[in-house]
Amino acid sequence: MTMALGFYPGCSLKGSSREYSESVLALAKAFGIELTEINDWNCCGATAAHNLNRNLSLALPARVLALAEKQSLEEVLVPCAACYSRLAATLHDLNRDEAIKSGISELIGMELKGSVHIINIIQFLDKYICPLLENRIIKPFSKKVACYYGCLLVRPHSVLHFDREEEPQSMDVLMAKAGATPVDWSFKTECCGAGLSVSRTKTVARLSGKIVMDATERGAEALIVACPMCHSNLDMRRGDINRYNGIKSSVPVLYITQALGLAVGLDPVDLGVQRHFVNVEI
Amino acid sequence: MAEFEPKIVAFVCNWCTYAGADLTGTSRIKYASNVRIIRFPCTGRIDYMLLLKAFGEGADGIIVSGCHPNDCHYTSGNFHARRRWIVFRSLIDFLGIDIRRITFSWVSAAEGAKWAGLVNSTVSVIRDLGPYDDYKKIANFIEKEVSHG
Amino acid sequence: MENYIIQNGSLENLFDALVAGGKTMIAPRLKNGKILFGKVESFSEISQDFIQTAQSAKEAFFPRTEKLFGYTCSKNKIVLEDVDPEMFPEVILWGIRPCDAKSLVPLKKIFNWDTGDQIFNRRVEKTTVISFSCQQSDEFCFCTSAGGGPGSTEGSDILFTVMGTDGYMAEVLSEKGKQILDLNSGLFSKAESHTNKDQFLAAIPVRFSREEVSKKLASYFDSGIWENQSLRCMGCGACAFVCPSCACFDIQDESHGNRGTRLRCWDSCGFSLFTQHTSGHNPREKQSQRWRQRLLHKFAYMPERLSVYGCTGCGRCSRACPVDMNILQHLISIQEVDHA
Amino acid sequence: MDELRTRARELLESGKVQLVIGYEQGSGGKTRPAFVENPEKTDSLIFDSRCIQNLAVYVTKSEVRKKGRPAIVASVPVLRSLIQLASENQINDDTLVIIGITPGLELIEFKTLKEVGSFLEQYSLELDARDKEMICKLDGMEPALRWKLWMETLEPCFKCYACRAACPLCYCTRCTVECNQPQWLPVASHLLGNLEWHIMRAMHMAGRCTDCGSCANACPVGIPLTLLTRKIMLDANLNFGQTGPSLTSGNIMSVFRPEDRDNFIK
Amino acid sequence: MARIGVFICHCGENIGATVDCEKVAMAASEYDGVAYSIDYKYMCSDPGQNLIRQAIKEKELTGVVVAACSPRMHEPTFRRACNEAGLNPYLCEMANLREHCSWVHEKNEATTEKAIDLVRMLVEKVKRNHPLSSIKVPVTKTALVIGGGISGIQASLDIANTGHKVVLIEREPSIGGHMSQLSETFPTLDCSQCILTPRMVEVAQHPNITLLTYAELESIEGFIGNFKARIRKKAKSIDEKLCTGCGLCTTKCPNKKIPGEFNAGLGNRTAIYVPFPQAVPNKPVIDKLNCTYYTKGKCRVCEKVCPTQAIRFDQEDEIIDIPVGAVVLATGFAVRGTDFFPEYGYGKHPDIITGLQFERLASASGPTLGEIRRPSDGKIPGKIVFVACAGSRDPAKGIPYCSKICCMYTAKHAMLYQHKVHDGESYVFYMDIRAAGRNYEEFVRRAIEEDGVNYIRGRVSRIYEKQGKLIVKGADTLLGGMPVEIEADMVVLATAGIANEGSEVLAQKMHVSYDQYHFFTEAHPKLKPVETNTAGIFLVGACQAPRDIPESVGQASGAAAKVAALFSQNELTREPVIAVVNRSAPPMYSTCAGCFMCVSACPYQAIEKEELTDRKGQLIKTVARVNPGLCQGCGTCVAFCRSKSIDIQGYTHEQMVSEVMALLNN
Repeated sequence: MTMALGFYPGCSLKGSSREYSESVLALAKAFGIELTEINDWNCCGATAAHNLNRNLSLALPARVLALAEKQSLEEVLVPCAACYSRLAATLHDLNRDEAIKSGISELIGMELKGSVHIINIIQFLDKYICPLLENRIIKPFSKKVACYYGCLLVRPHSVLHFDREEEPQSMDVLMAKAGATPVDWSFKTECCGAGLSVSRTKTVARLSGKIVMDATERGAEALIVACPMCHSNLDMRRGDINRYNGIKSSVPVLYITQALGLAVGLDPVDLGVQRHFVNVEI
Repeated sequence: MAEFEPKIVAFVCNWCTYAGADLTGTSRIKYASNVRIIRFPCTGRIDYMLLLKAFGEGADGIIVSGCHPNDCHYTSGNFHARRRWIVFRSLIDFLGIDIRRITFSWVSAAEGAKWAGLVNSTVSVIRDLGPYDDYKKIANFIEKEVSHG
Repeated sequence: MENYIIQNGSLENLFDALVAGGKTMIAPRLKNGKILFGKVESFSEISQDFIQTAQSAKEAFFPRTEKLFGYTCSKNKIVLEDVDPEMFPEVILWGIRPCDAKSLVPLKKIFNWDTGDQIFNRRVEKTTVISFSCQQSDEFCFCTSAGGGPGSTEGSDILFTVMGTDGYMAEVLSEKGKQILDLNSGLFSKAESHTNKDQFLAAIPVRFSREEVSKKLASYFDSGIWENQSLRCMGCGACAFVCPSCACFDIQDESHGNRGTRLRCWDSCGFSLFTQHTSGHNPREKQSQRWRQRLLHKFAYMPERLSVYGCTGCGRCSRACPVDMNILQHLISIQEVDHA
Repeated sequence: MDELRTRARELLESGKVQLVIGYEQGSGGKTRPAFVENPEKTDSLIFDSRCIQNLAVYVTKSEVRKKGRPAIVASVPVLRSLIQLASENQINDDTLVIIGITPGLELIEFKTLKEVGSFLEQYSLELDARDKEMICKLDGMEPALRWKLWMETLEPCFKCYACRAACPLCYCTRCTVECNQPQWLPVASHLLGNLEWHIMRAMHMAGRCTDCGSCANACPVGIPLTLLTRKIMLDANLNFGQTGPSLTSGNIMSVFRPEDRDNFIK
Repeated sequence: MARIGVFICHCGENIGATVDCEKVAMAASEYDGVAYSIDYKYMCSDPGQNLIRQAIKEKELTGVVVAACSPRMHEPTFRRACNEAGLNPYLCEMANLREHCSWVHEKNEATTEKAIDLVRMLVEKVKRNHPLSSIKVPVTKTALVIGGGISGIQASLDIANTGHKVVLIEREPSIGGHMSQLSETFPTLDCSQCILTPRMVEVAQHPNITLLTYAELESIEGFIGNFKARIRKKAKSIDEKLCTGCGLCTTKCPNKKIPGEFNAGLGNRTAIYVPFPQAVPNKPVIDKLNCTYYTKGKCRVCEKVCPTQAIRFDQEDEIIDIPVGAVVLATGFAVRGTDFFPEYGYGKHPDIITGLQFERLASASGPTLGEIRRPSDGKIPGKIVFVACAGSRDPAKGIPYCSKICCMYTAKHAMLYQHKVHDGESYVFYMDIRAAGRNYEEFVRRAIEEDGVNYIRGRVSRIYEKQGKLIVKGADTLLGGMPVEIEADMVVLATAGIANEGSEVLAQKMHVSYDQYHFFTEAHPKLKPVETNTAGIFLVGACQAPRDIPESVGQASGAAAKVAALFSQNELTREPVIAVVNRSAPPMYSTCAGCFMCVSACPYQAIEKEELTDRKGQLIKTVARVNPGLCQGCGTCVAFCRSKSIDIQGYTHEQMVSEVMALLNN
């Protein structure tokens, strides 16, 4: 039976992190979940908009939500942690203050009720995939993994109400179900340098380096992430990390959807595993 | 015509709300001066006839406040009062008396700010409602010549 | 005192003329399912086919709550403010029964017993009584035994008697009645002298003789009849307040701060509070004593001291009583059975 | 109702009771309360649908009590009043003998008040649809409109207190109306006096009224008094689950439950 | 005709600044019944009170209205003044012109108008006051002390030494409270056992003190001087008379792996145990939750080895009812656990411990016999970090208040660590050092200057574990906010002092008010620190707020003095604000209709039935009667009674109606 679920890919999943979107769609198809993309969706403004102008930072996500309402989608999956954080923050601010809500709906020229329920990738996996995962596992992902949550997935807690903001467990639990052995390490939510990837690569190399080195020290054979930003810094910048820290780390970085995809026996190419900079030999 | 200054009577219990109002005083929080406080040992002691008496004598608004449930100095005074108000309020509303003019609240001895807020909000509500002319009309009905309706 | 005829249709015109004359019209109308006297604006509001109103018309001259005077007191002086009788409205009491009109006689006697009650007298002066004689009666009516009758003229200014299709016979009985006649002479036409009124009136048998009952009651003060009769009486004030000739009242001050008003409010000898002493003693503690007082006052004390009976036989008290304390049955049993 | 008359004669002759309180033929086609002390005179006792005055009002009257132990003819409303009087310590099992009359006009004699209580369980105190609908109509109206309507309705009241006299639960030695220090209620029957009287009477009936209708029947000017008492009965049922008089559960105004819920105390 | 004196107080500037006192006095002189009206700068001062006394005598006043501060403040003062001048004290009332008028409104016409209204209200009330005399109530000269910490011990000893009986109940198997868990105490570093144990023994041996340990308060009724306390003495499964305290059973008990409460979870104990060597009473207790016999029905080793057969497995909880005259609440406080901090790993790391646990490590009778060793691997930490204000002064964590004692015990811990581990390095992250007691500041300076403790002013943002080391990330705000990272072997969090678990349940049983942190609230923060709003119930020690030993002991002696004052009189006088059912002349005898619905309205079961009989003993009627001893004067029955037959002295129907009338008709 197919279930209709809204899908908001966001710019990264159509651009630099194509493999994340491929793995999400492959996994959904394998589990019979129909993702209906919001048509004519626009950029969520990510971390740039709210440095520039508050109304802009609310209007962009608000338009996405209004479009979803028009398409009568009750629930929308937002895989990218940054998009999810922007949409959730907008919903939270608009529903709290009628004046702002009417102002923004005027700005975007669309009526916004604020009734759409958005879920991030972990919530999506818990709700739709997990119940069926048990008997679908063909090749358990029996590796020691370090789950890296990054900053936006669990913060700010007062708005997202998702997992614990200091020592989150949700990805560890999921990976354990997929057969992996999650490593207990201390850099789960340490900053990877995010947007400085282009302007101050050295800083990213230092911060991401710490994350990679701590994970390898603890014997992790793979890093699991759920956000395109985290993935690009830990994977794409691996060369800079190795040069800066004088190490040769080859620990692969996988999206959680790819890890689960492999566990249920999907073809690595369909999951876009081959697109990573640090190649993955599973 | 000067702005309408409502006359409001507050029936409060000595242990919590009266002490809360004292705390508002000691913390020097300013609030509207339309409310006059009458001290009762407990909300259980507040007789509903006194509310009618207050309207009869020309009050425009009434505040009734006491200890939060479980905090009553006499254990159950406020529970009895709550039950009484549930019945009384519904009856006088049924008769058409304007229940928006009676504010019920719990204010504890530590909630000085809440008391100031309660008074200010009640005064503004009553100021919008204006003087309670309906009740004043039947109260001084006897003033003018009596002839049956 | 001449008789006139007024056509059916023009009765309404008379009513409208009087309203136009700025008079306050008090007439029987339906309220809460009962026929009560009240201010009416249009002729259509007036109820027509009823035997008797639930409540008497004495309210026009003896209101249930009346201001005697207002007062304002300060530290060392008190200012009194009298009621200005001119303020009383000009009232037309329209459509009352002869037994109600007759009640003016005992009321005037009581209120002018020694010093005349000015307020009451002014109200009576300002009231014009236009009554209608009775075509039908029920088992409670005993006006004929109380010195009156369905067509008695006592107390009325104009008495109309319905003559079926050819209009109303109007008997003009007082100066006030004459004034109304002159103002609206167009509506009236002279009546032949021989028209006999009784044919249009209800037949009400005489049930007992007042004089005999009054004589008997003189010795019944300690009789046991009162207890048997009054065992079911619950001590409410309904009979006294609906009665047209009950005139007891209680003085009550209503003060608000330093100013207030002194009021006169209806009271009833049926209440125990009526004779409650501050000491706690109550001369009429039991209901039987109070019931005895009601009958003796109307049928023994008043005839003896004011040479007028305190009951006009309208039967309202029996109709209104929740437990059917039928005064007629009690009076008859007093007359026929020896209870000394 | 020969069965009633013979039972009454037996009770009087056996000396178990000194007085039988029942109904007899009254004037104007109505029935009225009857007090039979002489065994021979029980033939005047009748019972039919016209007997609606609540005889329980006489059980607390000193003049009646002085006559000795009464037997009382009690239809369902009267039985409910007796239970309420018993729960308020005014009567107990040996104050009186209860001759119950079921809606089907059969005679049941109750030994104890507990029996009466269990007998009444099958007749739950339910307001009929017409009353509920009237109360809803009033509830739906604008408060200002309701006020005007009630002022007109209460205006005719001249405080004869027939409603108080007719109600079996108004047995206080001195009614608060007669208290003048402080003067709780104006004696005068102007609009304020009437309003405060009827509010106080209704509040005093809260959780006690057994809806026998005697007060409304006794009112000479026809004020719809039962609207007030029935409104409180609806509230008492809604908020406190009160379903009718009971010997054990106490008055809803003198007991409480911590989980009573209100929606207006902020 | 009433002759009332009205005295308007300026209260210096407090009232005079916004209320025109002369105008109020002038207005008051106009009222009916006011014989004398004056305003004065300080009514509560001696000359002010003399003014009242003279006026009463000269003007033969029949009532006094003092318009000043809140009656909750000076009503007793002015009533005493009136009493001395021969006027019944209950004919004196106060109008609250300060807290309810001058302090909270601007200086304008309306404020003075309000003052005039309030005075008129009280004048009308006083006209209807009746002279009342206080109720004499017998006093049970036994005190109940709840909680056997240092405060409870000190209070019990002080009361017992005044010659009165004391019942001390303690929830744990032994008295001593948190102080017995401490190693040394600041600022003198004398060992806590040495100064506490003698006091504990003194309590056990004092003839006037009955000690009930492993016992809790079940319920309490009554009022000052006449409380009835119901104590539940939990079954210890030991016959205390036969047991000699030899301790053989505690050594033989096979169940040894139960985390000990006394060692704050660091050491283990057996199922049958004595909490600590110096426990008083030094008799073991069987922990029913963990004892194999109670859980699985086997074992009974202790019964076999006991030389005096003192084990009683079938022993039941015992309910003891004690009449007491006063109650002293000394239930102490609790220390927040480390699981409370997300930033410090939610309590995951065993080497992050609380201050109390560090005390146990440092204590000679502790799990490590006084050596500072890491709970994880038992090694002696070379580098240790103390984090002050861990949870306190942190509104986001719901604890905005300062826990007062942590700065001092953190300095002590650092000092003890340096003394025991000479080459060790200790760091203290602090916001502000609060060392305000005698020799407190000098003690901290000594820790910094002589013992070389590194004090870093800044908060620790995160602690995480890395290869056996605890990486403490913070900032040093005195060095320009430079980030600081210390690889520590052990971290001690000076966690917040919070109220005991379930303290609000005890408060509700005792009708004592408590604040939002569930600490008990004193009657007046400045003037009545050891009393509560409920007469006869006193408050000492840390159950009111975190506090150090000197203060707790001081308070305990203060409360003991209050109890002694209470027990010094055989009879207690009580406010006559109680309900009375009216009586009147025959034939009515009372307006009470005998419905007795008020009995279920009274929370104190103070209303009983009274049979009124005539001279021949014939019953006339049964009416209600209020027992003056039990009635607390809440007035619920008064507002409930349909026939208005009950009235409450001081708040009678007439008075309250007159107040409403006076307020609204000017």
